[in-house]
Amino acid sequence: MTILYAIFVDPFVQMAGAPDLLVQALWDGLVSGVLYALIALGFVLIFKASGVFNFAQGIMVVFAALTLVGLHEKGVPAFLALALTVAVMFVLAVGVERVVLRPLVNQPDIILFIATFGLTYFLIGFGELIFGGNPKAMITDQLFLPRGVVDVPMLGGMVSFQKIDIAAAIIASLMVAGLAVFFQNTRIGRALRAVADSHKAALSVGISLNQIWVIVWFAAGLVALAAGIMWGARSEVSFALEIIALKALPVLVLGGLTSVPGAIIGGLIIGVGEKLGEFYWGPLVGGGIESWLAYFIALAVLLVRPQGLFGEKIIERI
Amino acid sequence: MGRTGYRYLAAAVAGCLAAGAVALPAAAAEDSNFVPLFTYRTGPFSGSGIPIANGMRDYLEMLNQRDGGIGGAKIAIEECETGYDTKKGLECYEAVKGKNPVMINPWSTGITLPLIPKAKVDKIPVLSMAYGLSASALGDTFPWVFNPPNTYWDGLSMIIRYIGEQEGGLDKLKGKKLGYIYLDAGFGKEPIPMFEQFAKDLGFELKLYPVAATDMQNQSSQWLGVRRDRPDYMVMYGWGALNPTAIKEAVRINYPMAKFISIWWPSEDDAKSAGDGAKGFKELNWHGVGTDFPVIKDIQKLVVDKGLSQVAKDKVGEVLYNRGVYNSMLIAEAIRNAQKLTGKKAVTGEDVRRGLETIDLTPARLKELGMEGFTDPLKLTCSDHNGHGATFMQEWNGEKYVKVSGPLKPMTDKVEPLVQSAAKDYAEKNTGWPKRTEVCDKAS
Amino acid sequence: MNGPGPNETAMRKAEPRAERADGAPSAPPGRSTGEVLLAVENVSLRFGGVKAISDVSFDIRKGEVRAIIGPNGAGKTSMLNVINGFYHPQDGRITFKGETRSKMRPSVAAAQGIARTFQNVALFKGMTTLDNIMTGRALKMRRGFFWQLWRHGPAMAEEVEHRKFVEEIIDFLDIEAVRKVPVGKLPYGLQKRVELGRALAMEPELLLLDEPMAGMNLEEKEDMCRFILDVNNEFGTTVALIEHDMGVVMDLSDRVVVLEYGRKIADGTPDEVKRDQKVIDAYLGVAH
Amino acid sequence: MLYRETGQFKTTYAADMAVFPLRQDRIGLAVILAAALTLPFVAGEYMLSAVMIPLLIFALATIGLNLLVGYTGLLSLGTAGFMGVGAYACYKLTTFFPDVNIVVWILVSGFFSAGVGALFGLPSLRIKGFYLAVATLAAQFFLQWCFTRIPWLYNNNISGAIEVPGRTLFGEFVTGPNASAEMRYLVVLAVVALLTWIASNLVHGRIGRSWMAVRDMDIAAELIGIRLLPTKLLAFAVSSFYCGVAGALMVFLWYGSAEPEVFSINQSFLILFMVIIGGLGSLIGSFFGAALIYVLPIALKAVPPLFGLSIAAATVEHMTFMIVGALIIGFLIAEPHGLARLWQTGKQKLRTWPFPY
Repeated sequence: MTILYAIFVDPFVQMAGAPDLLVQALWDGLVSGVLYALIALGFVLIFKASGVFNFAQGIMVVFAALTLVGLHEKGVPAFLALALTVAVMFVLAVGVERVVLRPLVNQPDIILFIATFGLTYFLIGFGELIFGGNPKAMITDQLFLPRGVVDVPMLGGMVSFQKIDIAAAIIASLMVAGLAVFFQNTRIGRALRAVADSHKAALSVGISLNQIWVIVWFAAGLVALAAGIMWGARSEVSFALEIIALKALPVLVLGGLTSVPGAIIGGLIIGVGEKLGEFYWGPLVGGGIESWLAYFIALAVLLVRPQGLFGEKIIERI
Repeated sequence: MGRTGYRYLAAAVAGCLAAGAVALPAAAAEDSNFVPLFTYRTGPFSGSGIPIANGMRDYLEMLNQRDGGIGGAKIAIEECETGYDTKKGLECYEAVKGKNPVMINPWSTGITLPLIPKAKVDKIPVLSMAYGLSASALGDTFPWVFNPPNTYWDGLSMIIRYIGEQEGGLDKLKGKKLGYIYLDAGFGKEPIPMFEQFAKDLGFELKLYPVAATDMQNQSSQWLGVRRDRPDYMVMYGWGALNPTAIKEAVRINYPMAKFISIWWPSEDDAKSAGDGAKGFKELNWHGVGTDFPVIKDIQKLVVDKGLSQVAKDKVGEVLYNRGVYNSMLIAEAIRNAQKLTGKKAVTGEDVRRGLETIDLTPARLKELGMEGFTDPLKLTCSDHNGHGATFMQEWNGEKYVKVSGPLKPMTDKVEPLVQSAAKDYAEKNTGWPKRTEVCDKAS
Repeated sequence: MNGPGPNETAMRKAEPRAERADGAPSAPPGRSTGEVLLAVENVSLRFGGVKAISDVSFDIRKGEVRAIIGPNGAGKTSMLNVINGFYHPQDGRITFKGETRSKMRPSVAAAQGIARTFQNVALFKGMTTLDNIMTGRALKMRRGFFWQLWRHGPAMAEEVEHRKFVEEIIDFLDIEAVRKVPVGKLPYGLQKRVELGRALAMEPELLLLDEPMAGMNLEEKEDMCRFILDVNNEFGTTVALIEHDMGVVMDLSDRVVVLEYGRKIADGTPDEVKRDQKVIDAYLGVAH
Repeated sequence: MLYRETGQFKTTYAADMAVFPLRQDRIGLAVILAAALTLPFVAGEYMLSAVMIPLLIFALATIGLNLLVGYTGLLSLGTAGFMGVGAYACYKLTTFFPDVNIVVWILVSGFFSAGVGALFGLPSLRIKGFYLAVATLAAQFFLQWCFTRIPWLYNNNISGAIEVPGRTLFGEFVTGPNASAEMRYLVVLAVVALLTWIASNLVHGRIGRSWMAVRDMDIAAELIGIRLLPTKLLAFAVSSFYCGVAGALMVFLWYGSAEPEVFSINQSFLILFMVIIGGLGSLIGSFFGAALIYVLPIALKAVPPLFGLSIAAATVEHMTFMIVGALIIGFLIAEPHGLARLWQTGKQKLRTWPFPY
């Protein structure tokens, strides 16, 4: 009986007992959810426009942040380094399209998925060769990202909001809103959605596939840069950051691989679900459950809706 | 995909026979001792791997430059990149095994464990300095494995002793609450049984916060637990990206830095990246930090300034760099003893094992090595492969680590029984674990 | 015909049939009075608001060629899917060989002896023609998992026995030449034949053909008509046929049911249906 | 000229259905098996225990995953987790019954991971395609969490890792420190050859066809009478059996001791890439894939010392990463269907050699 009590009742008693900790947990959950969503967005962008699951998105986050910090270390002033990094991501997008995507244009998606794995290996080696393997600190001050914390006395306790997290939430939501608008009502946005549905149809109406893919990979590069800055600020810029991208997988699957709002809502659900789960239920089983909890949440949802929350319904017609 | 074609071993075996059948060149001809260095300058843990690798290589290079090697025999240094991955580590071991190395420094618990049983068979001693299997401190059961100067159990006993001193006596710990955040792997879990034993004996409450390897940079929920439980002291056993992230999160929830104590692995970068909130963060250490030691000056003069090192100038003298130097000093000392014991210039793994067992760093010897004040004396014997030396607590003051405590002796009364039982348990579990047959040399 | 494989003689090429005046082979009269094999009673099928089939009843007698016709979107393929157990009708009953079926999965329908070809060919692209047809034998093969591991003993004997039966089907359909060719590489007409072969490999009692001649030229159509009639006469398999080519429908089928917007508007012999005013309106459109 | 099938006619169906219809193929196979058997006496210990044993073990795991991804079209990212189950099961079995021969336990441990694999394969009926990867990812992370969290699994060793005891086969040491590389290699070779042959039998029989039917069009398969869930679960079970045995081989005959970190998500990704680059739905492709992804980096590392260049170990590592990445993309562009298809086209060319077509 006590086990049932410990699982179903005690956590909620704890929540009521220390509401400020609950709010803090929710806030932490939201912030990591936003950051997961930001990385997941990179995956969705490329999947939506080219049907390719870009395994290299994780390493692109690291590569973008590393380029920014590496350039700054070599003496380039912060904002110039930022501009140069954006340019580097554009060159990367063009390079990827030319070398990887163009020769594999109408191959099945699983083959392109493997090509992005080759790209990951290449970027790991190239990134470490140029910028060296040692971790670097993210240049938050030079980018005028806020430092310090806002402590808000609330509900009898104290909830602290890191300024950098607030900034991360704002920037991420701006990016998401921008992308959503971009997809819905700009000409290129519509072209992107056309390409996503079928390459041949898009080609037949004169949409240049290569141009679209460069735009999409560039946009994904920008999202990767933003995610790299935010995650780098929270810990450090190093190749260990690439593991974080794995956290985007359940978000992607929960939200549906092809929907931008899905990536956001999925990110928030996973972020909050993970934090609350680990904080309240973790100690019961010795903690550390954060690593697999996200996947079980996503799995539970999938069993109810096999195509994720926002994915198109899979219709099998014979 | 028709059904023609092959379904068996077929050409893959032949195909890679050609690619892999590459004869590896033998070691240099004239008298030299081959010292392979297992390094991880790439991969997620390179932050800690690079300074250690530089420290180890530079000290040995300095010996080659200054004294023409050790006892007249040059040191053949060869780095093998493991990227802290057990697969690559074992591959490196197989690659260097043929070139009769004097000893192996695996520099990862994952790689050390499989090598422990192999050491006796291949007759190559394993030196896992302050990491690896704590039970291997017992020379009688592990004649071929050495883990000076401390085990993780010694480390914990010294941290508890230090906390006792801060509180004015170990009995004052009754009723207090201690938190333990650690990498959820063998390395992090090893001290837990002893920690729980201390909690029972001294009457304090112990709270555990495991961090999975995939979540090292995502510790907000663990630190929220710290904020909920409000432990009086936080002890950390972290590695790689875990350390900097933990320090940052502690600053975030403005946990009192003076109460945050770690085992000996965090480096200056880990604390620096958390900004000035990290002031007061403490960690154990057993060797000096900074460059004003004769041995470090020699390295700067003979190696770094001559451009023979991959280290950045300002990084010389950092915690992990000096740790690499200390590790290489042990290697050189073991080779020198082996040369003295056997009279030979080029020595084998067997000789160096005896050299390691006769290491006796007296204050006078340390002075000769240019390490006066750099570290405390250390003596290894046939049954004690660890030395259980004293360490001290150093504190991060915003720019560098400063020594803030006198020598802390490990509580050998608590550690020794644990080592004995762990060694007995290991020998039982691995049926047919060989008894010690190696001869014991008296210290020369 | 669901006993052991048919004997050699039955599989000989069918001799030319008594020709009808206009040259198309004709079905022997009087066959539509046999006992009912399949009865569909006031079946309705809805997808959300859309009524795909509403209150349709008809039967298929043993041994006859039953055609189901109607303009596009009339619910013909949905009806086949209901018979196949792929869709589950909201109301109405289906009795097959006398027993009424409860909610059922397609694999159970197949076990009862209902085989199917598809409007747009549903072959296994990753396999050769031979493998595709051998897959049709899946239900008949009994050798357990562990025999399959060993393969050389009884499992191989079973493979050879079923291979013999499949070879007869391959002869029957004249596709010996493309036996080892991956199905994806075959032209459209041949793919349709392989699909028919796969359905026949299941030795079905009721064969559902969904527009078997769509996209075929005249010569291929005649071949397919011959195959359908041979299957019906030689094996006595009951055939349910969806087809748009009125010439084929009128010549091949014993009885025809006409659907429009999911409702049955006519049911009877080809001649009756041809003269039914409602059918003409449905096809030629009515100015009202 | 040397690779012609003229004059080789099949008189019985059994002969026609043989896996190796051409005599040259059979001779080629015999030559390769002979080479594999004489390798221990020719090659040095490094070649055996650092190149050949890992290659065969990875090939076995790749075949296992190929049965699932290549033949049944079910994407799985839980391979390392299932390998872990095999390794820990074998460890527990040999601790409870130490006198039973170790090779028996290595094969028996496959059944445990087959059970776990089938369990995590259950969602495969409702979820399809990339979404199914989540169910297996959940398995991967959950199993890895169990390996660290349940001390019973590693006999409460202080080090938290499996330490492999010495076991013998025909009087010779096969596992543990004093097992010679030759013995270990021969045991691995025997197990891998046996399981490859069984996989080939499975794939050419009725079960292989029903898997491929489910892969190509599961609706049509169901309408033919193939029950989807049992077929998919069987695919998961057999695939996990192979991964379990590969896991047990890896820990007992290659590593010698293993931390849970060994069965991490990176290992799953590595094996998935071996399957796809080797060639989906081809057993020979699994060997090629394992060779390219595992052996190539080692071979590349051995190149600089050959030419006497002394490049820093780290730079060599970086270069290896870049070259392997570029090669993978290059291979995919050359032949999207993987190395197996390259091998078949090669044979095709051999058949019409020296004429162009």
